[in-house]
Amino acid sequence: MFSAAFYQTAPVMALCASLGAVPLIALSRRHPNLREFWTFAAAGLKFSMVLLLAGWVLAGNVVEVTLIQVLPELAIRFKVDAFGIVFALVSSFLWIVAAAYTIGYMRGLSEHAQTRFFICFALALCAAIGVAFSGNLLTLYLFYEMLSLSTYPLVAHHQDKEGRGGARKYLTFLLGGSVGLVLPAMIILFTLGGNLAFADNIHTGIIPAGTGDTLVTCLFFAFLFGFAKNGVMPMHAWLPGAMVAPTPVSALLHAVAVVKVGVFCTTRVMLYVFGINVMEALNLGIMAAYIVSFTIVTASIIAMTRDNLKSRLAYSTISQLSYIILGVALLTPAAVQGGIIHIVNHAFAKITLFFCAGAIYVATRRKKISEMGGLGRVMPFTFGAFALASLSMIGAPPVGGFITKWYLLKGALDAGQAAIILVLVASTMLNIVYFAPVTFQAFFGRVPDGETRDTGIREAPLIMVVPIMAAAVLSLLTGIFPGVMMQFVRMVIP
Amino acid sequence: MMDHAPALMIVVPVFASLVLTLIGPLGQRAAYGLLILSIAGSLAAALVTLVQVVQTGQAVYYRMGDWMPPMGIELVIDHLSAGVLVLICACALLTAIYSMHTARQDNPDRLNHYYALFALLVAGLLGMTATGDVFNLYVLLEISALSSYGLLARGKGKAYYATFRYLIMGTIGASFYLLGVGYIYIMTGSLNMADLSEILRRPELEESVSVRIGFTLIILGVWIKMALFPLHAWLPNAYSRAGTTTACLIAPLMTKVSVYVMLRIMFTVFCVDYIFQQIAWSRLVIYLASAAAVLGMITALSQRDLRKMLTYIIVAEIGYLTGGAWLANTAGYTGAVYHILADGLMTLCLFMAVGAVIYRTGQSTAAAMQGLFQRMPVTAGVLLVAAASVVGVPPTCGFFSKWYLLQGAVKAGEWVFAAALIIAGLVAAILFFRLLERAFFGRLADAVTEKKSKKPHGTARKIRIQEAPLTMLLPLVFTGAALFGLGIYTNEVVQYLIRWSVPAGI
Amino acid sequence: MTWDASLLWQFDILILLMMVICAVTALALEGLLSSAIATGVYSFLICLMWTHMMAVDVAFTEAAVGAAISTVIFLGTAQYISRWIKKDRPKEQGIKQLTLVIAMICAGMMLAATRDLPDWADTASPASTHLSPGYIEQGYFETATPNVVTAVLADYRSYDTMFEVVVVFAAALVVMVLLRHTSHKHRKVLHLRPKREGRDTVLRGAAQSIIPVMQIFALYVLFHGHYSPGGGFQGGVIFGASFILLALCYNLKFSMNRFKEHAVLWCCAGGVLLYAGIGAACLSLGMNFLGYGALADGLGVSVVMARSHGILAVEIGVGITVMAVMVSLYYDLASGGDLEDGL
Amino acid sequence: MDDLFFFIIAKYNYWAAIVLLFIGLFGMIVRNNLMKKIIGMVIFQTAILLFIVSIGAKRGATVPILKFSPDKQPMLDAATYANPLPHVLILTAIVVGVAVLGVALALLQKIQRVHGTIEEDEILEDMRK
Repeated sequence: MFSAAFYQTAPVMALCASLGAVPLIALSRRHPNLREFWTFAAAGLKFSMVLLLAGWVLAGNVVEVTLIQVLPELAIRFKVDAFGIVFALVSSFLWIVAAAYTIGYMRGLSEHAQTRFFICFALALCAAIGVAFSGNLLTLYLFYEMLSLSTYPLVAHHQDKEGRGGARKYLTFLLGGSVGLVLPAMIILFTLGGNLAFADNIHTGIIPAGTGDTLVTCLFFAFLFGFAKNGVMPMHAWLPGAMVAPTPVSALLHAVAVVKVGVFCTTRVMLYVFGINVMEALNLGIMAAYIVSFTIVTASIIAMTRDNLKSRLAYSTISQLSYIILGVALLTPAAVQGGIIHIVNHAFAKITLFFCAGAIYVATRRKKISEMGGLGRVMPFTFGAFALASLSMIGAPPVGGFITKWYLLKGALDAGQAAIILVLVASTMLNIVYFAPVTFQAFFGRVPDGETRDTGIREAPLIMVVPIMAAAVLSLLTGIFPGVMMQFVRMVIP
Repeated sequence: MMDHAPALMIVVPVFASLVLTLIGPLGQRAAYGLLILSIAGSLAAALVTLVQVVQTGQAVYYRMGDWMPPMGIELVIDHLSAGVLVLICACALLTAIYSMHTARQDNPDRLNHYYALFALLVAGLLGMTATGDVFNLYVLLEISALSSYGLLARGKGKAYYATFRYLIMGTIGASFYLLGVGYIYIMTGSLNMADLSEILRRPELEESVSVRIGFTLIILGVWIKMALFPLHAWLPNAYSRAGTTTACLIAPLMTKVSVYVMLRIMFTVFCVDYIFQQIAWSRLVIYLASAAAVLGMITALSQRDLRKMLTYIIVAEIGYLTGGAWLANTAGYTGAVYHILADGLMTLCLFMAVGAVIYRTGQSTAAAMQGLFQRMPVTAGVLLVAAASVVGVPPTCGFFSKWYLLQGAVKAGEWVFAAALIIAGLVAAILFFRLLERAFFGRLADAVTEKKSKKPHGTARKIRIQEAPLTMLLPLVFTGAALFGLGIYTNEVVQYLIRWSVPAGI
Repeated sequence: MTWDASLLWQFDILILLMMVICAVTALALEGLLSSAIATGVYSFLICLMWTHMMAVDVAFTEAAVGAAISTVIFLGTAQYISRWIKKDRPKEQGIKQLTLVIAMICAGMMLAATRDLPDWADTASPASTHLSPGYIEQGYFETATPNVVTAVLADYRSYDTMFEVVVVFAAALVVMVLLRHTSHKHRKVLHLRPKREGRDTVLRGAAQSIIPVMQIFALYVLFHGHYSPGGGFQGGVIFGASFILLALCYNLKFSMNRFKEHAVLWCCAGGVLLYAGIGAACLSLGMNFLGYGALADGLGVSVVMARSHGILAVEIGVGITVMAVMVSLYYDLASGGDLEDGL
Repeated sequence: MDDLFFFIIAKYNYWAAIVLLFIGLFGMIVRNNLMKKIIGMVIFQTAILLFIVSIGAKRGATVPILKFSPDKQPMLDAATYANPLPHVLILTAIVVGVAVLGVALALLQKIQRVHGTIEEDEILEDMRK
């Protein structure tokens, strides 16, 4: 449709769409409607760019652009391949959905500093796309740090003691991991081979032959724990703390931008820096698999004990993220596919769940699950969507989560890891235990004592319900038509 | 005229300072204008020289009085010094523009004499950087030192004692340098750097104890001047009590030029093989540097006064620079030289931003940062950029210097230094985070009351924006942009300047 | 190894021993005035040493600067501070002893290392054979100046010397900026300064007869610097000392009436301006900065003679600045910056 | 015995300079009174100058001012004149020394005015107030 030259500039344009929106949003801070228009315009432009690129990549092309030759040996470099496209599609599409929802939420609660909020939102999305399109580790690192910094004001949005504390913890873990572990690991890697560009396939990696086994193992774990956004225990502690943020932020953080960037970075490094061959040879994959298995089970168990809905969702996120890493760490084709497709499935499902939590808060100001008895009857759409998304989390057909579980189980079988299968089954059980009661209580539970039936509680505003439904429906669609996304995943690993 | 750029660059500020001494009656504007004009002239000359050096790929030589070296004194501007010269001129020019209000505030009387000393300091620093003669370097070192005593002592009451201590330490440093030069002279009979480096390669001198003592004394003297841990005690007091303009001028430049002198002595007069094979203590320097980086940052963290905090950051950065230079590999050297430029700009930016805050709020404790993003958004934004650079967030220049330094440490297998760099970076992150958190949210109480009052959108508390005056803001913003600029053009800086100056043998 | 009787080593060692004694005394004495005097004696002794080492120019300068001016400004300052030092506190004794031990170790190492240095007064040492013969053998033909020190100072290394003048200029400026700065409240000033109304007639008479001679001698030293020890520094210091003497024998106001504050400032800057101006003139006439040869056409003399004249011109500049700076330092330090009354 | 004698003769200047250097340095660092510190500084600097001038001496040489033969030709035997270069350097250094001394004394006067004392410990106490 377009020339190849166009596709060379498309990644940069996708990036600039959200970056360019920043000054516009800042300038129109006195006109809320105009300001929101810029957000939508940027989101739309960005999504269309990514969509075009997706088509181009599907046709078998890989776009590589060098933006700035920043060091003699290294450049800020973009590379759009199938793996990156998967993530870029999800994040850019969900920006549109999230933007609509955020406007409803922010206006519904008359939040302060909305302009700052939208600016940081745009910057965070810019960083997410940057990570998706990164062509080497340096670029990845750059956008990773940009994301950490730009989401800080979002997490600390309320500016109260709790907000600051959570944000402080958030930044401590993220910067501590990236500066303390990823940066040195990256520099050691560069010193070893003089190259940080991602490999062209997932097998070879870029670790130079002859590097000491211990060193490679150390590097591997430095990356695994250094990308603290991926929520692997013990680097997960920021995630529940960051729950103090407004719900759209939680949705964005825990479904789209932040944690997915962490997982994306981890898997990117595993597959394209270390490569399957090295990971197999040194048993790195299986070590990582057991570490994340621990995270999966532990996080699920903690989630059961939480009464605060958002907190429960946060631990669920920690657990679900590790599915993705688990899939990749198992190294069998089916498992890797399962892991990657879970980026998509989890994104849609989790954003739905968070949106629901936010809608409940806006409509009722309730945060605790125990207070939600009977709410489903007055907020059927919200809780319907919640139920659907819960199914996806649990992994029941026909919702997207089922596809993940299917591939993961198949992959674990291929790998012959009985223990991992056990973990998957156990976590599914746990998922049921902590998700099912929410829906059940809402629709069939008793209204808490001391409350009459008619408290005037109604559904959340339309601008919130529509995105919720859209996200829920998408979650369903990914389950019914998994092929759309799977064709990209198959390009990564056949 | 172009051929004379090296001389003009140094002489123009000297002339300016002479004229400035005499034009008191003409008023403050005339003094301000003349200072800016002269330093802009120097900058132009420095840029001309830089372009010439980069284009020809060779050093520019200028023979003072047309005497052949080593009989006469020559200026040698190679890739290393050209970069530093431009840095000095640029920082001085920005500070000069910035000084319009602050200098008047700090100097109710004798502003023209203050500016005369300002110009002399710049001339001294430029001369130190450009010269190819070890004794001439001493004379210019003393010029910059003397004028800096004058500038620093213009601070408030406590500045006198701090300056006195600086004077004592500075004199010890300069005297050690001179004594070292004496030792080298006695063994070689020469003072010209190029000549010296030839003579010092003779085997009998490589073994000589006296030459080693000379080298040790020179390096010790320079360390005192650049405040390397544990010889740093004079710096924080002297710098933090000075007036804003003085601090902006001296803090970024004095120590960096001293580091430059160290590099010159190490790699131009002596050579890598000599230092690392003949000097027994050379392997220990890296530990000193590591200690400087970590302890400097930690001490900075414990400070309440903003300026004092920044001065301890300088102490830490000196650790980075020294470590890079003594790693003895290309990456470390590149990192050190690049960091001279980067840290010069970073320190300037920090001091300017803090100076603007002090100018507006009148207080210099961390409390002055309260709600800065609302009151002075531009200043706060630039401060954020500078902080990101000190911490090492890409794509600011601080990241790339750390990149090279870490790479050098890894290549040399100096894990202690690598760890020190990372720890210092993390401590810096905590330090700036604490500051910026305050700046970002303002008073905790405000946020709480506001939440309770639940004002509708748009009528949230209105805080009057009170930015610093434009003459302060423009240099500040420019410096902040330069931090990005330098970071993005790292490739060019490394390829066209630093690579050429990498000494043979490392 | 031969032994040269002309070196009078016994004499040298005696002087050096006395110097060490003076140094220790100056640091140990409790009275600051006596310390200042001991420092002056120390300077005089070092002049003797240097004369004996044939460094007459240096000895000359040290005698004028180190022994005379330094002592005077020491004494000038001593009026404003307590004249007796306080006994050091015992708690600092530990640090003191530690410093002493470290200093002694370093000193011991450096003393041991002198074995490696060329013998004193060795004619074959690198310093005596590498550059200096060049100056001695070519200096006269290139600059027409028999005093090699002057030739090297004001021509070969004139760039250094220019900045040396700038250093003294800077010192005067710094002292001026520091002391004449009036915004601080003068608290806790010790008014030890005695009133200077009636001065001794003998002193005045002596001054009247000495000062003109001093000034003529200063001019001689300056202008004859090409042929004999001396030059701008020495001449300037002596000339400046004549004004200081005037102030000492009469009072500060009397001296300041003859050499006014403004004139001092103009002379301080003017001398350097003359020096740097000549450098810039050479530059504009087509040679490098301070290349006096460029003046040849303008003066109508040969290049060598032009250098000689150039040397003289810059020496005059040096003389003016040094003279003014010495006076300025005295004015400021002796009067505590208020320029009312001095030592 | 003779060797030792010659060794002393050959080095005593350097020794004196080094001893004076450390006396000055010691005074600068250890003495509590600021005036004493300045005096220590003067001794310290002068010791270095003594050391460097010592380099210029030559056995049997005279002052570095050219002598002329009866036919007005300069006598150019370098060995007969002392080395002029250290003299030039030290001339510069002496002037630098007095410049620093002047500034130090001016600061001292200021310290006396602001703190009322020139004893270091008392100043530190005063600053803590």
